[in-house]
Amino acid sequence: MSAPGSAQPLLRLRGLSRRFPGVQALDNVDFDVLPGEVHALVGENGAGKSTLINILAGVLQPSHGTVEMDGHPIVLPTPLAAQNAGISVIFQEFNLLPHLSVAENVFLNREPVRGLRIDWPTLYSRTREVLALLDIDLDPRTPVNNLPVAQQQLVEITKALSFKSRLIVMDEPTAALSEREVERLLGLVRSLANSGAGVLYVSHRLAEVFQVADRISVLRDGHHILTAPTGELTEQQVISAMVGRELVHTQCPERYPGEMVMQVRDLAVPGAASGVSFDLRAGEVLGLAGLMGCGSTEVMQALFGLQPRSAGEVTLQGKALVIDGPRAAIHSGLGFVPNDRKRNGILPDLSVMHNVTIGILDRMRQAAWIDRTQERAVIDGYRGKLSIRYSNPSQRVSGLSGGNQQKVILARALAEDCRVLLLSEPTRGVDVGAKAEIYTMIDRLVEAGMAVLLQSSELPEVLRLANRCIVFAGGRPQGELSGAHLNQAAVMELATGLGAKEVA
Amino acid sequence: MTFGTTESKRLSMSRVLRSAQSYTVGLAVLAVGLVLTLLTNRFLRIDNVLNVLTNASVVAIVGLGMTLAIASGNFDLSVGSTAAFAGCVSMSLVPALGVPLAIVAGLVAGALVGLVNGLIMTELRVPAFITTLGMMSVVRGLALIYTGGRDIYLYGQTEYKVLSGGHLLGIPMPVLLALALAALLSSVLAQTRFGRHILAVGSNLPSARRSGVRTSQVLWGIFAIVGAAAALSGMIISAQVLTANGRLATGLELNAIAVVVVGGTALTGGKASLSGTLLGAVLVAMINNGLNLLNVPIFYQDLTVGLLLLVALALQVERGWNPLTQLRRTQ
Amino acid sequence: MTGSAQAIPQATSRRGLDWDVMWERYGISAVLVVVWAIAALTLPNFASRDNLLNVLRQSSFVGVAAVGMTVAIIAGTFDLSVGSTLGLAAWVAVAVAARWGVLAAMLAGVATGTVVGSINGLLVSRVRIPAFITTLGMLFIVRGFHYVITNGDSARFNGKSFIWLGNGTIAGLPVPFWIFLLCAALAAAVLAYTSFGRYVYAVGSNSEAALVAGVPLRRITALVFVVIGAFTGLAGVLIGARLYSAAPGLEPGFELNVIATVVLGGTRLAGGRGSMLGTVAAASLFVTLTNILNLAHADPFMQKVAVGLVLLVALSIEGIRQRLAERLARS
Amino acid sequence: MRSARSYAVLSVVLVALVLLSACSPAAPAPAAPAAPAATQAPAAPAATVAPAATQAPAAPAKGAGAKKIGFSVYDMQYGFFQDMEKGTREAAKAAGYDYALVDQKSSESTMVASTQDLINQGIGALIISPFKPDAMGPVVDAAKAKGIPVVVDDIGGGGTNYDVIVISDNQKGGVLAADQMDKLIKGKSGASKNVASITCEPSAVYAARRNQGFEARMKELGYNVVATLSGNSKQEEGYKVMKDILSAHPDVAGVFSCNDPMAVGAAQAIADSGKSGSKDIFVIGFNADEIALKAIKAGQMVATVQQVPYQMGKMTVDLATKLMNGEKLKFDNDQNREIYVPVNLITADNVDTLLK
Repeated sequence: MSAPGSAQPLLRLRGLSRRFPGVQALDNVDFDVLPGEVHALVGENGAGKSTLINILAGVLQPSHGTVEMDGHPIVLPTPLAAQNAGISVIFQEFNLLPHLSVAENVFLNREPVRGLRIDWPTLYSRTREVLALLDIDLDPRTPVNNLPVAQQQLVEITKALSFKSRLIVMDEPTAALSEREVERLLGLVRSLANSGAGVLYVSHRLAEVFQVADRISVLRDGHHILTAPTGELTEQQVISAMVGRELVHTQCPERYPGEMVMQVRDLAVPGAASGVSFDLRAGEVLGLAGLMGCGSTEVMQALFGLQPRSAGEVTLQGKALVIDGPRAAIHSGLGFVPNDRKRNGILPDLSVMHNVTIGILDRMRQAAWIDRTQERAVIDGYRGKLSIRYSNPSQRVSGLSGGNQQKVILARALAEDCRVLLLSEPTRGVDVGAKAEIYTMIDRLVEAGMAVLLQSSELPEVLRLANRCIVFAGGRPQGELSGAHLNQAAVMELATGLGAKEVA
Repeated sequence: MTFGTTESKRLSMSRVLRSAQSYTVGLAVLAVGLVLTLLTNRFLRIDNVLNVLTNASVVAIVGLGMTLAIASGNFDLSVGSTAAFAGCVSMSLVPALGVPLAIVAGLVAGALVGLVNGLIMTELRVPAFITTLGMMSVVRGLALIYTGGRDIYLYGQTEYKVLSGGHLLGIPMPVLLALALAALLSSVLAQTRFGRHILAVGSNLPSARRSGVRTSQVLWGIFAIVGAAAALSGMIISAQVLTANGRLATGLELNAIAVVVVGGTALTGGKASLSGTLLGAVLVAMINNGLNLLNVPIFYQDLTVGLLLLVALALQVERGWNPLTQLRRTQ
Repeated sequence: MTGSAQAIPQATSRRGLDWDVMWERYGISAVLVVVWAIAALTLPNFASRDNLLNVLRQSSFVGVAAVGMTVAIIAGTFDLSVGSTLGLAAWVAVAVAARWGVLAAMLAGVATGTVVGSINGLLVSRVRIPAFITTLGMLFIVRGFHYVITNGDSARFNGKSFIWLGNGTIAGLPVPFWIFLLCAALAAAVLAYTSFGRYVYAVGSNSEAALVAGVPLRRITALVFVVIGAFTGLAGVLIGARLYSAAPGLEPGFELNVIATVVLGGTRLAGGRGSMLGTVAAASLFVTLTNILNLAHADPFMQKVAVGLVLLVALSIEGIRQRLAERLARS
Repeated sequence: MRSARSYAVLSVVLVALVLLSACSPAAPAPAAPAAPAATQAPAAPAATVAPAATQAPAAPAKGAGAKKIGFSVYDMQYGFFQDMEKGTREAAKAAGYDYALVDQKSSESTMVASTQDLINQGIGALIISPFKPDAMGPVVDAAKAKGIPVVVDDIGGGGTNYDVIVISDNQKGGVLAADQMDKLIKGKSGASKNVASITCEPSAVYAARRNQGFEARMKELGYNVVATLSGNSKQEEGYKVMKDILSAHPDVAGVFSCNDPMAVGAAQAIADSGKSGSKDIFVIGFNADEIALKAIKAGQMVATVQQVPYQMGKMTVDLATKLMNGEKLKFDNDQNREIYVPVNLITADNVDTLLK
């Protein structure tokens, strides 16, 4: 690993502050990024990372303080200005235009033109060059909406690289990537740095951070807590700096499976998965692991009635389930935490309370009216159980942090007092603090006899929660692991080894 | 998964021009044409066909502009009023400026109205629907005030007729104009940055903005074009009757939107089928003409157009049960 | 449709909530009070009992339909067919009143609206045609149908109790206005305290999440259209009673007025947020405006402009406020 | 820069407002210089109109303080009603009344509401030219309740309790047009027996009588009415419909239109198909709007059935005066309290008497 060049910093933030009506998102933050350095920026959601990123991207303006490149203060009134200043940002949420091609997305707003017309040959050849740089094989002419998520993420990165920027900001770049793709990405980040660019690497995944970063800076509540070379820090130190307290636990506690709750036989989801069979017992967590696009996500959705099923039967506590939609699934005792909070999780305009009770309104009726005292009781109950942080239950849920929103959704599923809990990426985009809380919550539920089906693309998460795990590749279960056999190496072997065959 | 070269053609003009939808509309045109030919021997006579195409063109020209607006995820309800306003402005200026300049003036007037629409949307952040709804009534009022509610007419001023009466190889001017506009806009959409950015905006506005696309300017451009297109049909209409007044072209907006939708441009934005819009306009014009040829009372035209809309869209809805994908269509 | 409106950075839309909520809920009501105060002070006849009664009465017809439309828009959809439905329902009501009396007339009118609404609902939720197109199509179909069955002739009936429904007063206030308030109160209660209401907000806020959360999406969508159909039907009955008569082509542009009223009332066109109080105030505000312009002998053409401008200005306020908030945050 | 843009917007809005204030009815419409002919009102009443009612000089209202005359007009967008309003206004002013106007904007509920506004202003007499006579009930009742006399100007009475209606005989106008067309077609060798009839919007049932009169008479005279289509009272649709009629019946010999805008539109359609609306296919309109008179002069159409909105406006004011003074009126049809305004035919021969 090349030591950070001792040259003058590429980027320096001096007393950067940003106030929003009613909140100080950034308070007098300063640190710097050296050329040729991978500088990790970590912090819980709401710590101010995204505000800082948006300022560097020219989307937001600082209230106070300056951004310096090569020692010269610069202003970034627009995204364009940021690009011109040599800063490019890879946002966490996709920034792609589904109807346009890979090439158009990569060179959006910089399309080479001949006269008035776009110069397609040049556009495509340039795109191929950049893609080659990352040895990604994609047809530049492919419309992005024909690509799987992981590929789209790669397009995002390609786009950022195409700017030949000197500072590249990556916000959770690996959120949607499989282990293998993560490896490739990290290598790429490193080579970028070696080529002299500065990389500001923003992530929740400390493992990656420690693997790739030269230095780490921590934000908390808009304040700059520390900046230090990676070598001088331990994960625990960083975590406690982020959350301001100590955390423990990284491996799965002992589980005590009880009676059979759910049986799935030969489930098939058209175009996604087939031949899925498993049993699920009370008091256990069954993991569905696999790389992106391995079909496990669709299996979860199918079980909850969000995907058409072409074959297979599901029995819950002996009774055969006919699930023709989420409503039916809920009534028959399934609780579901969807994988994309923004898109099909929260109801942004509704209050915290209403988000929790939306699924059980029919149960709390007096005549035609909703029993609001009962409703209030429900939310107060979960506030304690799940330690959801909100100022008052009629506050709009869109005002909560990602972690708390996720808890609200979990509370919603539990409120339907389900027998089986289907968790799909339960901690995606959630900060470490909340993550840990959610894990302990799940542990408690399982001890109390809940049967949990966990689908996650974060291997550590599966290892932390699941006592058994079915590994998917190319839409088929590759095998089941448990006990001592349930470990990173074994899972990756099933997920990739066979997976490769399936794809080829 | 593999990405064959089948994708390669997707981005050429043909992607914009020949969307699968426009085939079905084309078939519908043929079918209706066949039926009408069987019902009345008058339908397929050349003069009537030209007549149908002319009527279609007047709506199509607005429709083409509207297609851009819808592709960008917006609407323009003010086109009817804009058409009237531009018609009045241009005709009133003929004595002073002469026909060519007067026509230019009309186009400018239309483009300005469109620009104001765009500005209100981007600067005051009013949704397009509301903006153009408000402007619909404002501009109609301005047109009436401008003319004092009276007719402006140019008997004996036959030059202006060029817009409606002109011919080239026997093809009426409105048809030529519609085709020219369609060709122009499709190459703009397929080949220019502005065109691609229209689709970008319609495809995902926030992303486009974050990627540095000047979304505001794009919207101004779109609505200026819509306004100019509306102005053009407004002037063609007033040329047809050699009269302009504030009452001109009421209800044009809904007809224009209807032909765009029948033509298969999705309301969700990001895609545009200009050829579909042309065919949609022809389809509607054929039906109205046919009913007139058969001396059917006008209110049956409402019925058929309504049914046509529903059938056309019902056909577009893809079958198969998948709640999540169905949502994006209905909501 | 509202693409252009989403120019709001996350930050501000999350924080300046209080202002949002205040303006959403009470903004228009405040404006109305101010306007009334000014009018009362400056216009001799405005404050007269008869005049105020006339204003309130007139606001009821658009108002009752707007109550239904508010529900639809909160659910993230809307209905363009209300104009045609209103005409048909009014006609049915008058025709029935002449034979079977007032109660039958009310039932028949509401039933008519409900039938149209159910058709809309089925087409949207089952056939899955986008609401905009479905209701646009129905606008044409219902109007056409109405002409076909009546040939354009109006139904007339001036039985005492029937015309009392449209022209009488209870406790000093016009009967239609009482009914309007009743409808608004009822709808407000349903929205706030029933699971249907809660589902409506959920669907409008994020339909996909609502589906996942177990909201019976299709049923709610369909029901929303039934509701607006029923209210529109009732509005039809009232207007029929008001006019002693009803004919096809009643109330041109009614649908757009109703939508404008709801949006002016602070209900978000994109769905998920809205208040019934605002709708009531907005309905009165529009009528007050025309009334003032009449009392002030304003040029009829200018009235069109004024109405449009009011809509634009009112809807700009939120956008302007956001810009100010951002500028403040910056400096 | 963004703020600069928002100022741009504001200024645009302001300009709009200024333009408005500049365009208040007092100021001349900006179009005037550009389209000189357009902004003149047709002057000079036709010599033929002189019912008893109009003779008596309008006596100013008795009692202290000028009374107010209120006029509720069908739709100021139409030249016909602009002329009617002008006549009413000028007569009212001449007789020393205050004058108030409301526009029904072609909507019956607006008609009722804004006429109510008028009544609430405390007028001495109501003159109304109803968009929908059938829906006039509430207005008339409200006026009666306040003891305000109601004078209906044209269109129809809708069986309501008005005091008097001044109406031009639509039916008869149609017949007049038919006879003229018959004469012209007879005079032309090789003309077919096919004629067409263009109606107003289907909801305008009173105007429809013009077409009924025309069609019935033509059938009597042995012609076949091959097409009866609506142009929604709009010029541009009159043009379209005529195009379709020409396609369906190239041999059509004459066309009668329910109003002049559509007639002019039809004439243009005929001209565009290389024929003449005065020689090949005889176009006859209704109203004697200025565009039509000009068209007749220009040889684009043969005739129009004249109504005299300006005169009718004057008459209604005189009648209102009489009613306010409690005088007895003399009706042409006592049962319906109707006073007929004769309709008469304007052709190239006498068009100049109307055009200055």
